[in-house]
Amino acid sequence: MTDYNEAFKDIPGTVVFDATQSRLGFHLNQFCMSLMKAANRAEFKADEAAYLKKFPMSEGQRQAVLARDYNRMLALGGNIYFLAKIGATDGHSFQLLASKMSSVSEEAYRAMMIAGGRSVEGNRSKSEGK
Amino acid sequence: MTDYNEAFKDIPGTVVFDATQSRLGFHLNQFCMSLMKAANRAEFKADEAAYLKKFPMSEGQRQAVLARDYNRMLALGGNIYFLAKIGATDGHSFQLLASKMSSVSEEAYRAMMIAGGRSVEGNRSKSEGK
Amino acid sequence: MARIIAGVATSHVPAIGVALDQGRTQEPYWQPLFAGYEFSKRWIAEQKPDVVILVYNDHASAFSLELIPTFAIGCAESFAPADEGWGPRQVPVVEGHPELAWHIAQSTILDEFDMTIVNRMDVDHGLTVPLSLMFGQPDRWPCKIIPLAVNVVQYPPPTGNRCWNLGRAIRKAVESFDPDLKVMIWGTGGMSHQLQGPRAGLINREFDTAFLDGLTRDPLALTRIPHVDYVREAGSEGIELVMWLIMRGALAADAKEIYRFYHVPASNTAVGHIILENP
Amino acid sequence: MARIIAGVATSHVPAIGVALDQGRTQEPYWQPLFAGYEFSKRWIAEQKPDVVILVYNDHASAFSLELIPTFAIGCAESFAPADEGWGPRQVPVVEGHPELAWHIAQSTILDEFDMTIVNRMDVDHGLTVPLSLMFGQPDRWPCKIIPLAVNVVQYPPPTGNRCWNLGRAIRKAVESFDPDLKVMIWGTGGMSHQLQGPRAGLINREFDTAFLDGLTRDPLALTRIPHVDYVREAGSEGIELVMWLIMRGALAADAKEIYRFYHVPASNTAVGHIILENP
Ligand SMILES: [Fe+3]
Ligand SMILES: [Fe+3]
Repeated sequence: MTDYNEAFKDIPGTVVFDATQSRLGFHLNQFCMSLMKAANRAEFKADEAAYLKKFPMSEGQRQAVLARDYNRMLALGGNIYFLAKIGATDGHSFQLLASKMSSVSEEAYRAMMIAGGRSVEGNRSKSEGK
Repeated sequence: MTDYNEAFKDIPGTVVFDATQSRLGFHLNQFCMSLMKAANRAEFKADEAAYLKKFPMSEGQRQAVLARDYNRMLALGGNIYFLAKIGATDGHSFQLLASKMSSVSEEAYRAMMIAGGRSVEGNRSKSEGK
Repeated sequence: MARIIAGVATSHVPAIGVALDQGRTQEPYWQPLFAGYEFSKRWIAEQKPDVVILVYNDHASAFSLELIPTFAIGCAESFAPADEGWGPRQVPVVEGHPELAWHIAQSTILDEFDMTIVNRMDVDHGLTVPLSLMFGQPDRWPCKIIPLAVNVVQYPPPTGNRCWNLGRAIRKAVESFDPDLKVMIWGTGGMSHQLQGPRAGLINREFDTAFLDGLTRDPLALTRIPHVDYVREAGSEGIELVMWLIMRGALAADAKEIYRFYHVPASNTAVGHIILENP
Repeated sequence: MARIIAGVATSHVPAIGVALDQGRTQEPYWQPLFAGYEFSKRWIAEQKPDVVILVYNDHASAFSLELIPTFAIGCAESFAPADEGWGPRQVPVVEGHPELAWHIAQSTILDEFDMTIVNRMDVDHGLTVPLSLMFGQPDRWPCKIIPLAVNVVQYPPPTGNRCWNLGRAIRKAVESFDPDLKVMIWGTGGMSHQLQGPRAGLINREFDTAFLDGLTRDPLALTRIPHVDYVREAGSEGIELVMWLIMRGALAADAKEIYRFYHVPASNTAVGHIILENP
């Protein structure tokens, strides 16, 4: 079972949402769920910092949300399907989020996808990537 | 599978809470769940008929609740653990409910229990009971 | 390595909680019942478990008909006593063991049990009455508790065989958890009782005794009892006994009975209680 | 007797729903994708299924981290489209088939699958996008739908083998349902895609093609793919492919591939689609 969890850690650029991440990100993800209601989205947009205070998450998690630093949010226990609700609230496409997380422009990301997407070659294993 | 469900029907004086009962009693049981909140209990007690109108149950179910006819509520899809919340709201013990359902006085019921409970002899099967 | 040191089974009648909470344990009606747990309270004070995996069923408290999990494991930090219609019991909040609970969830899912993971849940008398019976009335429960809620309200409940196998999978999960913890598993509910309809008040001492005997003598035979036999022989709420098989399945084949108690009635119910120690 | 006439698998990318709902299906970016479903729309209009068992995953819409069922079967009369953060999709309400859904729930639980029964649930793009792809934009969906939500968000998801066996149990359940219904089962999600982190945008045409081939050639081999291989080869969200194995497990061993479509990209995703008919 330790083996089960460890195996994923060899995969580059990927956070697997296991028990550790889920426990770490519980309140961050609950905040994201709250954005499924239009009234909450409006309240969040009106004063993001104040809204975030309503959820017992860490200061680091709050900062990551304010900065829309999705990779940081992932590292701090956010799950992408929950985090996507922040993107939706911002009116951002999933492609824009994906381009941010992979540190390229949205155009470059779109072009990569149209050209067939990111290749798995060199992306299977951390050792292979080096 | 039909056999699975049919087998229970041979047991006298017993309603098994299967899919059929669950579908029939959904809103009746949801009404009962609402009584888990003190504010709702108060509202129900203040005007029972008006409170029951808030739930899309059948008129027969509403009448059975108003009459505290537990056997009728069971027949109409109520589940005893849900119905017990009506008893709790009334401040009635489970033994009082049980005595009502088995049509004896609470004292007689209590005495039966102290004497070892209702015997299974003659109560296993509808055919045996006759 | 964590290990399961013992299994405990006990009925979880709500009226027992009321009697305790209202200080009526010495009344003639209740005194024999609580006397039956005196040994157990001393025993568990000596055993000092770190964690109890507490198998119980929710009685339309946390789960309505909107959502009915067959097996739900509580992975939260804590669980509050539920308001079952007369206000929550004034007992301590239940502290969970998220690390072990998540470990069991993961291990059993990979062993192909289709668990529901729960991170917010109130716990009703099914869970808190056994705690009161075994631990009395402390300010704080003396160990961590992992709630494992089993559906026995909506038909069909899991089969006895499935419960047994879940117990086995739980044992495997516990034994693959690194920290050196003393773990107990409790099965609650039962024994014979019927709370509904004209047959309410049914008690079957013979069935109950055979079931208690079977737990040590031939537990596998118990796993083959069909649901209809529980209802017929042990009353409609006697079906709760399938939960005892999860407890038993988690113990060694040669677990030893060290204590047994049987009493009729507590309110509508035959109270059964057994302690089995792993070798 | 009810019978499963065919299985359909398709990706369920949210952007496809947006393109449809905004009338952008003829744009150069989207046209090839929707063209790939033209055959399927004609085919299903001829097939006229009475019920579709729609295997999908909820994307943090109906289920938060408070409660995570491994397998949840929707037994309600109807299911409303969820608000996923930009308002609910303007598509018809999904009408359920409570009789068959409850029958499947009961049958699979007695076959020792630990189902969660759900009677109130909103359904997100995972369920509604496949409906749009197969049925277009009618005022009312032309058949009843039984949602079967599978956890693939919180690790661990069910194993491929477990999904396959659930499919088999569903087939047995359907075939023991008396009314003479034409039932389809759909598996949705996939194919290769990764929505998160620096590796976002991963696509693996080779893996996807082998998976599509395997569905007819050697589906049992697919059931042995470990989770880590899905994530490594098909991206973190490629794990959704385990749901296709429920679909495949519900079909006959010699089910025949009658249509296949593969297209990259739809937003971040490789869209795969296959139709398998039972003999
Ligand atoms: Fe109980
Ligand atoms: Fe998806």
